[in-house]
Amino acid sequence: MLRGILSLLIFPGLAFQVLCGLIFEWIDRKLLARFQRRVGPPWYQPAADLVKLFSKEDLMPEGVYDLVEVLLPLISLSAVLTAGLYIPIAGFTSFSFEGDLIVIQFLMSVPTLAYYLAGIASVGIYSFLGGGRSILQYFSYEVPLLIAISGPAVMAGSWSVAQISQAQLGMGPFVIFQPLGFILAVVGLIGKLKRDPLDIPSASTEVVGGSLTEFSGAKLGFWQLTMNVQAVVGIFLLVNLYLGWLNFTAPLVVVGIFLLECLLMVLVLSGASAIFARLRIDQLAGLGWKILVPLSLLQLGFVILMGV
Amino acid sequence: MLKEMIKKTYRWAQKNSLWMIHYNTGGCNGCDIEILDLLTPRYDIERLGIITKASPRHADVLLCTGPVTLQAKDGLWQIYAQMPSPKWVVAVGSCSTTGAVFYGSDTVLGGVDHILPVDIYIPGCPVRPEGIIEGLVKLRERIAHGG
Amino acid sequence: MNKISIPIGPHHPLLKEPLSMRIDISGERVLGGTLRLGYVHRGIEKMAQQRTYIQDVHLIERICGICSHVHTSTFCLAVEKLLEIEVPPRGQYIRALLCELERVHSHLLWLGILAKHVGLDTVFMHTWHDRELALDIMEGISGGRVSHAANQIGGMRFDLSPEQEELVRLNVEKLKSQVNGVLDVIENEPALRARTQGVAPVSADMIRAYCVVGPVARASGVDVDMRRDDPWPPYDQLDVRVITRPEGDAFARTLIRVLETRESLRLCEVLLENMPDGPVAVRSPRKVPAGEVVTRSEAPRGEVLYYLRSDGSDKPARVKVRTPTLAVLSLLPEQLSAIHVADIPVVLAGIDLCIACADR
Amino acid sequence: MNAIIDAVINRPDTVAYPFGELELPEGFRGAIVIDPEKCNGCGLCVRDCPTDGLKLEKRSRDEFKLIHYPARCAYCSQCEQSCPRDAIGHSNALVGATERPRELVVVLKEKNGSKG
Repeated sequence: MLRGILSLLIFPGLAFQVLCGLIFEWIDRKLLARFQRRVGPPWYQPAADLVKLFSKEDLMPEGVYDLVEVLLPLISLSAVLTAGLYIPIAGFTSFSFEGDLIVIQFLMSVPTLAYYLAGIASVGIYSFLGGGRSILQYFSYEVPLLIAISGPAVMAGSWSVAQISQAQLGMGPFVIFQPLGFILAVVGLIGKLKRDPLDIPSASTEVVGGSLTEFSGAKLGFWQLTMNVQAVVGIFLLVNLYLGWLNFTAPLVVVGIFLLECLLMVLVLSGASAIFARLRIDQLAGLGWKILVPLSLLQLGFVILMGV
Repeated sequence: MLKEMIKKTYRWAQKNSLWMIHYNTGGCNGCDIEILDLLTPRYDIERLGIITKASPRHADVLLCTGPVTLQAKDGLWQIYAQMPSPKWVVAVGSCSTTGAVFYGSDTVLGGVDHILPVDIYIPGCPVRPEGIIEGLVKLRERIAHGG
Repeated sequence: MNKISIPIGPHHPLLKEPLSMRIDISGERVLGGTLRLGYVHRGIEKMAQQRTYIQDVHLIERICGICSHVHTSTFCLAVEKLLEIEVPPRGQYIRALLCELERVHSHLLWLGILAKHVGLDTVFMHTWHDRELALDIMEGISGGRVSHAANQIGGMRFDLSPEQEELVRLNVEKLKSQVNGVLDVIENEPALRARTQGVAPVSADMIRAYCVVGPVARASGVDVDMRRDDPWPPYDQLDVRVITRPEGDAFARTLIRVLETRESLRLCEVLLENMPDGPVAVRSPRKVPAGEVVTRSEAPRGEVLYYLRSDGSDKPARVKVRTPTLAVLSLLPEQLSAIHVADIPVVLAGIDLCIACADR
Repeated sequence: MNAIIDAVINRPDTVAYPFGELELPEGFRGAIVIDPEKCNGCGLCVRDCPTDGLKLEKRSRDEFKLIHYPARCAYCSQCEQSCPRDAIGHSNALVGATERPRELVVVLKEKNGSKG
């Protein structure tokens, strides 16, 4: 019982994931700054941002559904935190069952839906636009992402993340067999996180702040936290699904490799946001359905053929 | 005791994470491009934790440039009203401090302090980015001391 | 689908200056838009009539912070024509040098803004990083990064010492090599091309109908450039290549600005090479004889026109400024139809708004 | 892409201020200073000032007070140009930010008849 509560609250639950979220955000911002010839923020920056948001006044324009606006960030935060529980961290698994990959996928989609609802429930016109765009974007990246991450599952013969990462001990990292699937999954993750090249729902020059335009204070803080934790969970998930690690017995080496792989993922994400421009929504839909879906199907077919 | 500590933490966070929003109340672009310049490599203001935000509801500090024209007055007030407190206003440039070269015009009200309570004034025409940074550092000190 | 109208401005992250637009959209399509101007109206033309010519130079410098030098140059030129005095050659060359450097700075600024609007923050940072060098050169000449206060009636205020001249020459060379890298990136960036190509094309007839000038007109194949068509010295001694493109879309406007930046850098070198010796200014009387005059010159955004009437006192009787942005703004509602919402930033960036110029 | 790799290899190109020294270029037009020896209170700078930033309170030839308001100044160096005796000019110092602009009043020269 105590152990359960501890693992919910501290590791791999709330505290650990929030901490990781803040650290990853700082690394990401620092890297991006370096790409742009800047110095970048100090290490405590994400924490300061968060604390400041909680210290601020909570303003809400007239006419919004108060309860909905309060609940949405909380629901999405808890959804991603729950998703994080099922993912093994450096081989350490606290909760796992057959089929948790599907549950994680579902839970990871909750913030997007909540984001959409937040836009609809808000009174601002930009929020409304941003919400609509988020759902459009969701349809573009979600299908290739789902198909792509079913690749490792098929290969390992299991729908449990822990089992999949175990299977790689014997077979080697799946990214070797499925480079295409890995790239597609990264694209999907960027879309999920609404990060730079796919930040269509929150593009500041087009729709100001997206759905979150009218949010302020603690609610915005919760949204920010959701995004951070979602990034952590997504990175952990992809590391587990694709990168795996070789069979080392020393736990420290395993943790080291795991961290290294996570940093690599952050590098990939910030590199992508530094290099690529934002797409138009019709270009994204075209890309998603005309290129990414066929590619992911191709990859899945390849995996199935290999298994036969 | 605990309350004091929370207050202190909050002040530390507010000081280190100033999200700014910039509104041109009728200026000549000179200060505006210098503010944009702050984001760029040479003056990289993200070192101080300052980033620009698109929506006034996310912002903590309002940077005003230019004298307040009759038309821009309402917009300025609206933006200020939309910002959640605690919030600060910085008048960048001589124009937004006093009206400077546009004194005596029929369509210019004068400095930003005709409309809003201003915390820091930065004179200069246009202000060098270093000057703006100096003003923002002053603002940070003021916040740290509970301003 | 229902029609929604979204307000853009007076405050919007797209706009560094206040401008109010109401854009009707249906889903992600833009149906049309209306404009409202005047947020930056400071009454400069009226104020200029109440002040002396010497004070007006500084007032007019603050019409616009980006193209401040070309405004004062044109104004001083008008006064000099009325006074019938001639600026010494060295003064003319330094004046033109600052004009060209200003064009480089303005175009780089614009390219950065465009990149920012389409989400290429890295290109924005790198372009603005290189722009700093152009600002450094101008600061080395005049002591001001943005407002130079370098013009006075009758010539220039600042002379270049031989060391300064050498420094400027070195820096222009450095700027050229740096800028070329960034410009190559912008020219060949596939993402930028995908976002700008074919967006809101404007035909040459439309340009002529709306009297649009500057890079926007040249991007649609209209061959106008005041540096060649109505040159003031020393532009009449320079061989200014006017660059035009036939397409008229946002990508053509990008290319025009890229190529013009290169051309301006070349002109800077030519000006530095042929810099004559001698004084930079002549003394001018405070009172200007009665008469009226029109001067034109090519600002980074197009033709700037000054009409000046004097009644013989030390204050002008009428100053009328025609800036390029006002004409381009009238073209904006035409462009804001049948495009995507995501194209609004591209269109807005493409015409290179300078509201401070337009409203005055 | 190449530019990014370049940026990663090279050090960031950021000025040290505010964590380090403030470096201002030569010829920067900063705060207005005056050479009190040369100034005789003729008021030509006040006449040409475009911003109402200078004020001369003159009672007689030997009794005047020249005041500068940095918050109104446009830093255009017109006063420097107008001065026939090269008494007024720009220093190389940044005018500091302040919380109370009304206090930004600099008395450049005060001359009372008795003191000479």
